[in-house]
Amino acid sequence: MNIIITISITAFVVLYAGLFKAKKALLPLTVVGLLTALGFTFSAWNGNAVHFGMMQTDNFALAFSGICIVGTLLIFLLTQNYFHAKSDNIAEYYTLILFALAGMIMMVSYKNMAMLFVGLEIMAVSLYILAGIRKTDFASNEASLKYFLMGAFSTGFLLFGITLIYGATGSFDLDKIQAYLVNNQAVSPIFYPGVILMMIGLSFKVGAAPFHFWTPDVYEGAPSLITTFMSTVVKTAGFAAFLRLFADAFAPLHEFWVAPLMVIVCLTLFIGNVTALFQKNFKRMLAYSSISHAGYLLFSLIVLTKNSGNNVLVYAAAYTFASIIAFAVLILVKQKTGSDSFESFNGLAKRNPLVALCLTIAMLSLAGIPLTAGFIGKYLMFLNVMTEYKTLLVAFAILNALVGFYYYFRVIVAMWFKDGAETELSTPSQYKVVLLVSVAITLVLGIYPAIILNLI
Amino acid sequence: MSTQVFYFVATLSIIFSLLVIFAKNPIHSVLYLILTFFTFTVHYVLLNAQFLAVVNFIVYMGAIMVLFLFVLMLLNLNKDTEPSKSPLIKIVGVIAGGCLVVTLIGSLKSASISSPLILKNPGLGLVENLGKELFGPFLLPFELSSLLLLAAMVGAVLLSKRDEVEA
Amino acid sequence: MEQLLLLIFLPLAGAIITALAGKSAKIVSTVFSVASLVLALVIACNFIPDASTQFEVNLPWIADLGINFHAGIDGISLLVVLLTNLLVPIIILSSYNHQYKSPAAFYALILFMQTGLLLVFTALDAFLFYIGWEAALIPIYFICAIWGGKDRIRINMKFFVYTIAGSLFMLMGIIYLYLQNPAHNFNIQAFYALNLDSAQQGWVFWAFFIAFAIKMPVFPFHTWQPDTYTAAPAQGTMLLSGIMLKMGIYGVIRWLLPIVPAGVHDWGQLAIVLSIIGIVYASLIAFTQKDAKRLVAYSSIAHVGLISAGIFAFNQQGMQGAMVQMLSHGINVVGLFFVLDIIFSRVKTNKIEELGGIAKVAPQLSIAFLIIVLGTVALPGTNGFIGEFLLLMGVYNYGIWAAAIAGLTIIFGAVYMLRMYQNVMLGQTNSLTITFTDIKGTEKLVLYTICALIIVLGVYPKPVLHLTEASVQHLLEQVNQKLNTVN
Amino acid sequence: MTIEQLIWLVPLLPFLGFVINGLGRNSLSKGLVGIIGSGVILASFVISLVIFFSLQGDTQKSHEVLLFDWISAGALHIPLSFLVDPLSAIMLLIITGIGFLIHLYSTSYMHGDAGFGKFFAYLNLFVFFMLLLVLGSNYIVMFIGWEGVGLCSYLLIGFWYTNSAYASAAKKAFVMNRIGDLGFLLGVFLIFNTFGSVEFAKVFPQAASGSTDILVLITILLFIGACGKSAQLPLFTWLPDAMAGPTPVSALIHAATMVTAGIYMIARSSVLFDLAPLTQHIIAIIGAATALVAAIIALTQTDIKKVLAYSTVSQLGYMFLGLGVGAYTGSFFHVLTHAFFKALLFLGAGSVIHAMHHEQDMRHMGGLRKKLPVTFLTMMIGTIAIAGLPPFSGFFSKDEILAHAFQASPILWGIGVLTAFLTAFYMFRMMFLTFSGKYRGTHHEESHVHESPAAMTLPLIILAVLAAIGGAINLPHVFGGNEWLAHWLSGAGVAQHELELSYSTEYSLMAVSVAAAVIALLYAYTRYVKGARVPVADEAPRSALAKLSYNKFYLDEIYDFIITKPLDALSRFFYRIIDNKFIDGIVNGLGWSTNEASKGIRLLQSGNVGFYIFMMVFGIIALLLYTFFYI
Amino acid sequence: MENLTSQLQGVPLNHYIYLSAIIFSIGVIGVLTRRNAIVIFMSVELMLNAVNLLLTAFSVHSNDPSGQVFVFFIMALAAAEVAVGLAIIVMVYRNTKSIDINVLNRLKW
Repeated sequence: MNIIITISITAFVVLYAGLFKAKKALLPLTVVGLLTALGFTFSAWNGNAVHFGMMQTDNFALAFSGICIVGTLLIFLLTQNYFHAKSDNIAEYYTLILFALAGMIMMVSYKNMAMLFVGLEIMAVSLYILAGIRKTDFASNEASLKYFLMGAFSTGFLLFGITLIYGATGSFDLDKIQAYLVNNQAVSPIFYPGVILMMIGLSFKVGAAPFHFWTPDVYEGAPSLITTFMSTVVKTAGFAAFLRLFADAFAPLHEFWVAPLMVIVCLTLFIGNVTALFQKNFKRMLAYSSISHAGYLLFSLIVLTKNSGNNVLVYAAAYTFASIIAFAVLILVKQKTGSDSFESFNGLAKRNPLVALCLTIAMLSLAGIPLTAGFIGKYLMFLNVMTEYKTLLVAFAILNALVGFYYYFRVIVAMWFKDGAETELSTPSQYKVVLLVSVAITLVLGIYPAIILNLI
Repeated sequence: MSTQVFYFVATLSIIFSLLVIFAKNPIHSVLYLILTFFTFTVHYVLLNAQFLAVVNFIVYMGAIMVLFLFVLMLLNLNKDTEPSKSPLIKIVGVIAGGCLVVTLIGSLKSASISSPLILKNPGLGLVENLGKELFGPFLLPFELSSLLLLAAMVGAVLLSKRDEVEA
Repeated sequence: MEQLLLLIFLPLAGAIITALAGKSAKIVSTVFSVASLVLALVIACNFIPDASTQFEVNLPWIADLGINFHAGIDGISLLVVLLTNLLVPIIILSSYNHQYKSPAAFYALILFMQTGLLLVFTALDAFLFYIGWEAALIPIYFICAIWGGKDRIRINMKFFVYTIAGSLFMLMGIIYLYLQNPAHNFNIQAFYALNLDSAQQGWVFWAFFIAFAIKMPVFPFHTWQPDTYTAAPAQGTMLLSGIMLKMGIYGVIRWLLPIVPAGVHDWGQLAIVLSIIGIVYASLIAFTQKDAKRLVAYSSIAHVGLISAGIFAFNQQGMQGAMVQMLSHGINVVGLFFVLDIIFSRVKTNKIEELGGIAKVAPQLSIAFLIIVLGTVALPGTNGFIGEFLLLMGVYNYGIWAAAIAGLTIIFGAVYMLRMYQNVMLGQTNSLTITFTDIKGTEKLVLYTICALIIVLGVYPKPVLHLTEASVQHLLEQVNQKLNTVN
Repeated sequence: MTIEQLIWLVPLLPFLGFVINGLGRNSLSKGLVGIIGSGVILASFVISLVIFFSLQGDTQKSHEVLLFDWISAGALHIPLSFLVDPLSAIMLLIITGIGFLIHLYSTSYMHGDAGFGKFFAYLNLFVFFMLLLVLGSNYIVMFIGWEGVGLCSYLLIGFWYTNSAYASAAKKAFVMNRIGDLGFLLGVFLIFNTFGSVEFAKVFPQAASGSTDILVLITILLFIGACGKSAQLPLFTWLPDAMAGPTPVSALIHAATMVTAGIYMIARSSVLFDLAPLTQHIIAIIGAATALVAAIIALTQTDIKKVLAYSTVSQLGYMFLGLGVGAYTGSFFHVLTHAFFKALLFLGAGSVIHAMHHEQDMRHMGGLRKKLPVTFLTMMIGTIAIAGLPPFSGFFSKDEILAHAFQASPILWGIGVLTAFLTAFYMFRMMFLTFSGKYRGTHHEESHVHESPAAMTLPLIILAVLAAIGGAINLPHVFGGNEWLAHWLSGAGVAQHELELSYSTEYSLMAVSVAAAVIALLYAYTRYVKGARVPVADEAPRSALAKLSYNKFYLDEIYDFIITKPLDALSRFFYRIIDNKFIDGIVNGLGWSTNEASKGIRLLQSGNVGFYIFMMVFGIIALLLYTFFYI
Repeated sequence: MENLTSQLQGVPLNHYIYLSAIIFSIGVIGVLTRRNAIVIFMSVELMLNAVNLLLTAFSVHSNDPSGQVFVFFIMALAAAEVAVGLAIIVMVYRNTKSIDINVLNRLKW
């Protein structure tokens, strides 16, 4: 509860600070606010408090909140020199990001579908705007409108699903829904379409095929920093919401919804990986790769174990920090070369070996190479599914992972093995901090994941 | 008499909503939409959800639809010149929608809830009742909706205002 | 136990220091690799040659997932550990006549790879094994792709994805075993004790075998290998052929045979057939290769085919032969590639037909090369003979026709190796080779060390055989016992 | 000093010679190299003599000396150990004795060569391996020597490696030997599998317990090994090519010692072969065929060393014929006598070549008798010996084989006699072409022809004496002899088969063979001395048989056509089609098709929101249908 | 009001579901067939209203006011969405002089 309040207040303060043209104070304010929120996250640990019957800050919620906050914090650090050059309305951007974060905190800790809905929409509305903040940039416009139209459309399905479930159970409360499922031998038939429709709505939010179409276009068109936010923190929150609903409330119906979920997972893996293969643009490739990661993340729902939540947490953490590195470097490269194609990475290792090393580690993590966090994440996902011996699924995922190596390595190849222009990137100090922190987290989680394995 | 009203209004809803999506001129669409929403208001009244009926009337028909009209006028789109999709796509769209209807209804058909609606508590949809609910259990989402609205506000201003720096 | 940890992590420490060493990376890495060799020798001296696992380390690592840092050394591991720690200094020394760009990275990667290899060879925890397996792959990928030759990016990508494809399926197998294991850990002993039915074992067999077969490589999983060897820098090729392919062989011995004996029983036949096809097939292809490096690459496939066949023949001779041959092949193939590297660094070509007459201008090189070639063609008195003799005997015990066909390797090997030797070293010098200078400095040191090893191991292989005998015997007994209980 | 204490010195000394000469090949003076090289062999010879005589006086005829455990794996234990028994003792004498003579000869013959030190190092190494071969107490140690001599043969044939034809000949020799070696190795495996050991002392006593089928298989495999090493059909073509090496090498390796290793091995394993009658038949037939074919080829050769090479093949065929008909002692006897006279002939030929400044074609010689009297005389003795004229050594050994052959099968005997006839003819042809008539080279060259120095003629003389009187060591009963060799070898377990022919039959057989030789001699004399015929050049028309003979039955071409070419073609096919196109094609095809799929699937992302929503709706419909109507 | 409520009696709940489903689908069809962003957006509103109606019906059926409260939230969302959506559309229109969604096709593949 404190977390949301802190974040909201920070948002307001930042907004007002913007009114008074206190540009320099914005980032410190935000960082202080987020750190405070993070502090509340820690202090609430193991508290398992229920707020107004609407929010439950159990460890699951807190862990995901923590990741979202840390991720957002890092992204804020990346704003150095990013917005300033383009616009006056930095305070508004900060505010919107913070609003979105507040929405996400609701998404990870909701206990009532009304909270889910409101949180989701706070986040979504903020993102529609953020995607379009490059007002004169056609790509940004296009991303914003596409995201908005499709988002609103998919919200309809989500709502329809919620309605049906409400119709069947008479409540929006997750505990009551679960109790209904547990207690009633004959579940009302309208419950089932409700589950499927909610699955569709949430799949859209996390960008799972065949509801992924917005992802590449929006990720590519949106400003890179916003893309970073969308593809990391937002995605994580989406999964937390997904998981909270399906792994918790709908768990008794697992046998019913696992079949369509499998279809979604397989499609997502396949389309994400295979399409990413042919991309020329690093950013767009990351978009497709985020689709494929959605596929792996959904593994945790295919077989529900007591570790499902934690597995998602580990995977999401790995994915978040690796992606932040990737986007941070992308922003730097784009600032220098004006392009986000693979070619603009050529010879980066010669000019900026440390940046290249960071990006390499990030790519290895995304690809799932041992000793990086990404491997532990993938491993947990595979392990999860293997507990029910779904070997064919794992084999399919492995084949897809192989495709993944190809495109993740393309940027490594470009950086290390190709010659490019001899211009050195200027790496602002905050970027250095972000890169180092993220690399450290990636490696520590890869080498000694024990610290995160039993959080939830 | 009792159920006929419902079916009559329902038919009107469907007809108007069809007109919304098939009207050539966007302005007509908006007007039909207003009519559709009006039928919904009637539904709410039939369901004894007076508060919703009022809100629907004011918010949707009043505010939202006017906003739509404003924008359409602002952008000067009140003509039949709107580019339309090729007939093929339209047909496919309609078929797809039809399929969705069939599928949705098919999935819901197995519903055994054919029990008629019986209003157990006549005061259910009254402001008093809803207010207790809204400021009771649903206080938190209600408060947090303010964030939603604020975000929308900030965003709308941000996006529609002409940016000096960029310009 | 401290010794083993030191053994594993000394190269890693070396890698880090080397990476920071800048210009003096060459020396620093040499010092660390030699120190590792000394340490390995100390361990070998303290090793009691029985079947037990010694220097065991078992530290909790990721306790929640049942993953421990569990490593130890028995005779079989010690052999490959020695090989690794012997070859790495040799390989580093062999690079002395190269001026690689960014040497710090180059040598650091070699040492990093050494740690990965040592993990693979000492791991007693399947997860640790897998980690080492991949940890060895990344550095070699970079070594080959940064310092490699023409078309290196595509070739190495293929190599990387190909090998990792196998290993991911192996990971699947490992997870499967983990889940089957009631204790829910990756302990190798627990895996040994599993009672899987033969269908399950069949699946696990394939999950592991493909990974190992790709690594070795066994026909028909070999097509990455000639390209990669050809395109890699000389030291990369040596690492790949000298040590890395032993990972596959070691994996078969340590993980495949004892865990799924019934799977081996059902499918080993096919593995032998593939191996034997590989011997003849690769040998035949080697006949007409124009590039010496590629020729040696194919010969390596043939040799490894024999090792694989010997292991799957599953008897003491075949197994011991595999042990000796792992060592011998490592030494010989490194020697061969080093000679080719010397030639390449002098005349910038490895095309057989462009060379000739080098023996006249570089007699010392020609003698060293001849000894290495003889070792490779398994002349009695060289290390290659001990291995191939035992392997062929092992295969023979499996089936006389198998041995007769596998034995073709000693004929074919002589044909292509001597053909290469003749065309490269003998005959008249040409305009290219007339200015060839004989070996000197570290080249001499490395080549003479290799030649000495070839002959010493050929004449007195007893220490090696003695080292592994108890472990091999124990392994065989263990597997046979398990096989009897399954049937 | 007991045998056990001495024996290891015998191989060690040559090895030391190899090491010293090898390391000091560039620093030591030629004289010193020669002294070391020859000296170590002489020392070995002396020790061998000591061993031989102490063995003679010993009641225990077989001594095993363990050096160390070499290989052990499971039930397999292979010690590096030596076996000294009458058979190996006598081989030691031949190897070191003849070896020493040839070393001595080489000090002079190779004096002008730049690779003098290397040459002696190789020769010493060869002697070392050869000693290892005969001393090994088991098949594997024997195999070390077996392959080791192959290596030395390779090195020495390719001694002048800058000539790529020579290098190819060396490679050919090695590879063909390897073919045999595979058979040998498989045979050894089978022995181990059957008898549980590869030690002679453990295998032979159990031989009778093995089933005949297995014994036949074992012996055939071993025989394949012998075929390679001892140049029998179909693996003999390397031996004539091996003449590319320096002539002393031809004498030592390709006449006296290495090529007889096959016979030695079979004699050593005679217990096994005796129990495998089928193998014996095969050996006899192949031996006879080789003898005949090689003799026919020898008829028309013009290169003096080639004639001797084919003669060697032919004589080896003879020996195998003997082995095949059970005349182990006879064959071994022939090994001895052949070592004397063939070494002599080769060294003589070397002397001629030396004198002719490395001219080997007999068509350019002639009339050398006066220029090279010692060479002529000694070579004549050798020729008479090989032709089988009494009382020279070849007569006795050849007739013992022929007698056994007759006992086994008159046809084999007939082939033997025919071969004997041909042998006598081509040998005398060679002698006459070389030494009689007029010199056929230029006058200038003629003036440079002179007799070789003493270091070369001395070995000739010694060998000539041995060739003349060597027959005495196994004088048959029919001449009142006591068959000393047979008795001696029986101490080594070499199977003995008494002749069951009457003396009169033996006499008449001898008469036939002697008559054949004499007729051949006379015919050669009339043809080449009286008729002064000189062989024609290659292009000139010949009869079909002569052509066949001159072109060695086209065997090299046939091998090239049926083995080398197809294998090379197969190699290219495997490489280009199977490996690159098919297997790698599948691997690359997977990548390619993924890439193509990527190209195709990304088109779904058309950029059109309407389309996206369409796809979403389709997805929703499909998912609902799948969920509610499929399952 | 009292007599209106009495008329409610008797309409089967199923029919509300069907009606909502139909209106919802009509909204979907609108989204599918139109190119004008504003009309598409209106179709989305149609979908939301269908949901609202259904929620109310369920709320009445189960005699639980929370459903109607939820409708309230949806309306709030609708308002917010309309504000943002129209702002976006206006912004796009400024740049492209069109609100045809087919113009938005630079980001693809």
